Amino acid sequence: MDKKRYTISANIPIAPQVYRMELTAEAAPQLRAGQFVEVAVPGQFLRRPLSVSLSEPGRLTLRYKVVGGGTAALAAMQPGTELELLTGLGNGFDIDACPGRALLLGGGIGVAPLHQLCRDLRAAGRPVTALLGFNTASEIILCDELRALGADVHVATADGSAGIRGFVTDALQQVTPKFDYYYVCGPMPMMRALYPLLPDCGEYSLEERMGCGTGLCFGCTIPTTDGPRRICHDGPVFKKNLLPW
Amino acid sequence: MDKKRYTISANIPIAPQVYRMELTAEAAPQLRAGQFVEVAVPGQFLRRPLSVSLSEPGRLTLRYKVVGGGTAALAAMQPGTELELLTGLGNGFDIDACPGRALLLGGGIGVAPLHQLCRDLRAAGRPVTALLGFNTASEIILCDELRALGADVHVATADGSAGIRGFVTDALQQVTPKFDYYYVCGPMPMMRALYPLLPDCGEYSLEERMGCGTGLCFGCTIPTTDGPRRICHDGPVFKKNLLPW
Amino acid sequence: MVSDTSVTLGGIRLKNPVIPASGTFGFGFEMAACYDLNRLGAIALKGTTLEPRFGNPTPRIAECTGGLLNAVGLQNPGIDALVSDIAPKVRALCDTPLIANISGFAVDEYGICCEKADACAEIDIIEVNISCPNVHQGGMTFGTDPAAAAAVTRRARKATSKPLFIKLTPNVSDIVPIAKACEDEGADGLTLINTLPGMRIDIRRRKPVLANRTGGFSGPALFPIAVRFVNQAATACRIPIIGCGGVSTAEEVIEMMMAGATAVQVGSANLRDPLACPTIIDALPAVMKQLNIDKLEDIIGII
Amino acid sequence: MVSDTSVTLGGIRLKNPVIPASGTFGFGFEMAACYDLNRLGAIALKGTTLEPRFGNPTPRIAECTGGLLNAVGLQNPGIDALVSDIAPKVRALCDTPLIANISGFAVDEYGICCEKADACAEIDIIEVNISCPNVHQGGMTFGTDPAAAAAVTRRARKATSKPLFIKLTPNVSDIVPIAKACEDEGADGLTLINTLPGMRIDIRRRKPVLANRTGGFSGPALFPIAVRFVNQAATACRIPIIGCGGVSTAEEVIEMMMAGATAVQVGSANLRDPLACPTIIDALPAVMKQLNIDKLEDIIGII
Repeated sequence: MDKKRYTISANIPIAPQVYRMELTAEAAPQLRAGQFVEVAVPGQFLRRPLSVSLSEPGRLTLRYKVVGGGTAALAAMQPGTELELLTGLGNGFDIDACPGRALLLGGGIGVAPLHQLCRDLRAAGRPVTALLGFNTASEIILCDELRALGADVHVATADGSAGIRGFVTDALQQVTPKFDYYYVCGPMPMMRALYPLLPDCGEYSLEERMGCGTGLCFGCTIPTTDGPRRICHDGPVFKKNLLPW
Repeated sequence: MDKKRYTISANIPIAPQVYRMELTAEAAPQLRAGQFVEVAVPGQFLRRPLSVSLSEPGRLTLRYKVVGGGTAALAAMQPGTELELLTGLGNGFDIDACPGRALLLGGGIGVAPLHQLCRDLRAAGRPVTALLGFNTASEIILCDELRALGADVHVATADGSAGIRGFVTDALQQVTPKFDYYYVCGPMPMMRALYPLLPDCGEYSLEERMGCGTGLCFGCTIPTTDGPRRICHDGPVFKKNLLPW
Repeated sequence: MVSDTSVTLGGIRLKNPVIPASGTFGFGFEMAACYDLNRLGAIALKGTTLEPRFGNPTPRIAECTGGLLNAVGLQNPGIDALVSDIAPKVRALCDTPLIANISGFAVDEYGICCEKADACAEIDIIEVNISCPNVHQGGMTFGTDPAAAAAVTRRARKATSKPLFIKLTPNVSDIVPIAKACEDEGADGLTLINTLPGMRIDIRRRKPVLANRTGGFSGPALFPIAVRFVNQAATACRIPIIGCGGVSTAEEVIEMMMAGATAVQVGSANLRDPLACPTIIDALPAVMKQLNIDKLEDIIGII
Repeated sequence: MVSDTSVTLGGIRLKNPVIPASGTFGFGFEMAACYDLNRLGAIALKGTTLEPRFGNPTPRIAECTGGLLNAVGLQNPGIDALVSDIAPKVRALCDTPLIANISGFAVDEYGICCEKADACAEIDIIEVNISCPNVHQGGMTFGTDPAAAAAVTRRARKATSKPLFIKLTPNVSDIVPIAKACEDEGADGLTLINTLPGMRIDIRRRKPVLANRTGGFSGPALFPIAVRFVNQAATACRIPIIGCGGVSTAEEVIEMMMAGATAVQVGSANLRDPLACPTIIDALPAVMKQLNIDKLEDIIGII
């Protein structure tokens, strides 16, 4: 855990209610794909947990959706504004767990952390296939970025306005990608639907209302096959065999 | 009562812990000498009541002392910052009550409203003598402004580092100014000390912890010879005969 | 279609559920100079006692995170001045339903005040306050004991046929027996919550900020506590609830109503922003549309 | 001269009065990776029960103005795991006095847990929590009735010769008889306050935010209420008080002590800023100088 002040260098709408925020800080720590940060928002008591979309030397990219007062306040912030962040929170994805071909499955704003995950897997020489689900064409994000990283990207939209009509589960059944390990991040219904369709060799990034984000309050505990676990501290990424779904 | 957003055009330290803040707003209402404003300070629930030091077309000057978290936050604000003010609060000084020579007696930050009072009395053709008391030379403010308006200004300092050694009461006894009406604004001990030394033809500007500043909460009520009165709504200026001291 | 913000309280139709809370709006005269009082759902007048009271010495106010402490101590001109002089003057300013807020130090004082308020044509609703934390006898003590709450309600009910609301204190372990006692004695409704006793200390002067040492804590900080109390009382009782405590936005009005409130009092928000009530009222229709609420009454206790 | 921040609690010397509150600091392992736990005055470990508990379903957290609601529901590995496994591990990380926080659903459960904690060499102080609002039996009910509070204290006192503190709930009309009952039964001190029950509603989904419907409200919003309770208990009792409720600055630590607290627990502040405790501790000496306080113990209950 590291506490640090960052400066907003960009805060741009990239889809309806979805923003890309770039933050810079000297000697900003390198963050692992799948970790999250806790952002102090003036006027809000609790910080806001946001997944790391891309961590680069001195720079941090967040992609977030406006879901309430806190994220609405973030969306209104101008470049130059300073924000205090807790960084390096959570375990992040297990890059080393992937022996060969990687499959990424993401839905909605849950695709955000797949950006860095894809970058790091590619840097490790892993072939990457990505199946991304959205409600409609206007909500599609990150496809270009993942393709630019050399990933084979397939999109599904619930209303069929782009790519495969339907959900990520439909994309999975139509594309039938070859993979040795997989990573899932998206809304709970999507993850629950994918769970029975996928083998043991994979992991899921979970989300829940958090208090502290640092493991202190036990506000985000879930039952696992190995007992209670805090999403913020023991997750947010859990191997499939830990999930008693 | 008028609610309006003002922009800080200047916020300058003029004495230890004392600042002059200039605020501008289009069509800012003209405020009476001795009235006060309630400033909304981010992070504080209640607004901060500050006396009007000078009201000019489109511009408002406040002189305030840092006494707590709210005023400390104000002191840290940069030009360009917007503040929401309630203006036109309180009765203000009674300029018309002065038939001839005016005497102003002020102490510490209580001298702030005497700036506009002096200007308005001079504009009405009244000769003005001002007796101002401070703890020490470095805390002296407003002398030059009042002299520039043509007032005969005498200063007293408790430590004798400038002007008459002692309090405003001492200045009053040494200067023995001729006057037909007087106005007092300063800390309660000073006003209590002046009260028995001065005739009925005068008024006192009082201060108390306020809730709303608009007469709603009855948080700043004092007993008067005519029953309970709210300093924020029925004052802050009271004729001597109303004060049961 | 147009959003319907009207609600019915003790048989009286309010054009909207927003009511300035007693003690945060004086008798309405100050705000009448700022906006048309007819825009308000109703007006809860300043708390009144049998005899005139000066209240507590100053300082009466202490700021806190998310609110303030007040120890005004029921400053008021007395019930006779209210019914003979003040109420008619307020009525001359608006047709808005007027709520007389009655406090006392003995059961009979409540009774006599209610009789006088009952005889006052301009008073539409009587709100009996058994929850004032800033007086050193009576006041809140009536609101912390079901039997005492019942006794005050019984006496007040005898005194008036007008809609009778009892304003309760949050300073109890279990609100249900107290709420039920008031209902059983014929109260037409309940108002909750009043303030929570609190204290601040001036660490430089090493003494309490308030001359009264303690005061009643109110403001946005109280909102989740108020929502809980309103929900408990609304679940236990059949009579309507006026929700009060920390409300400062239209969304919070709706949250309070979903918890079980039929109408909502706005208190401390008036002290920070005297235009709080009309601002909330103006915002209601848009928020209702956003939440697919056509008729505000439909969401009362919906959770 | 150097500021003396040390205080004595139940005969144990603390280098400073700042104690992370139970339930906001886990068992200390997470923060041990961030700073040296020896900097803390003491550590109140996560609430523990006789049997392991998963606690409540999620969502367990709801944000509020100036604080949050939590309905964790006493998730814990049970007293045996605490005394045999966890306490030794924490002791290996620091010499800081450790406070075991005990909850139960029957008097005897409290007793058995206290016996086990008493037998655990690493536990220095036992804090008996009769004020948890998030369990559906026992918990808070023991803290709202003087007789029940006395019964739990009596049983706990029998079980241990270690310093025994009883953690009380603010959810009462009068704290004094409850505080005195604990003192009379031999408690070495009191901790107050625990959280106040509250509720938030998701107005879009039209249901409570918390799976448990209600939760305990904590945070800066509670500070003035906590100061009042601490002052009432400190005035009525001779035993030391640990002040808890909304403290997040060194100035608030001092205000709480002036109200009558001998030590101060920092709770929700840890959840917003995990470095809250060391930050407050580092700020104390400068604030003391500003206020002409040489020895922090000199200001306890000074008002």
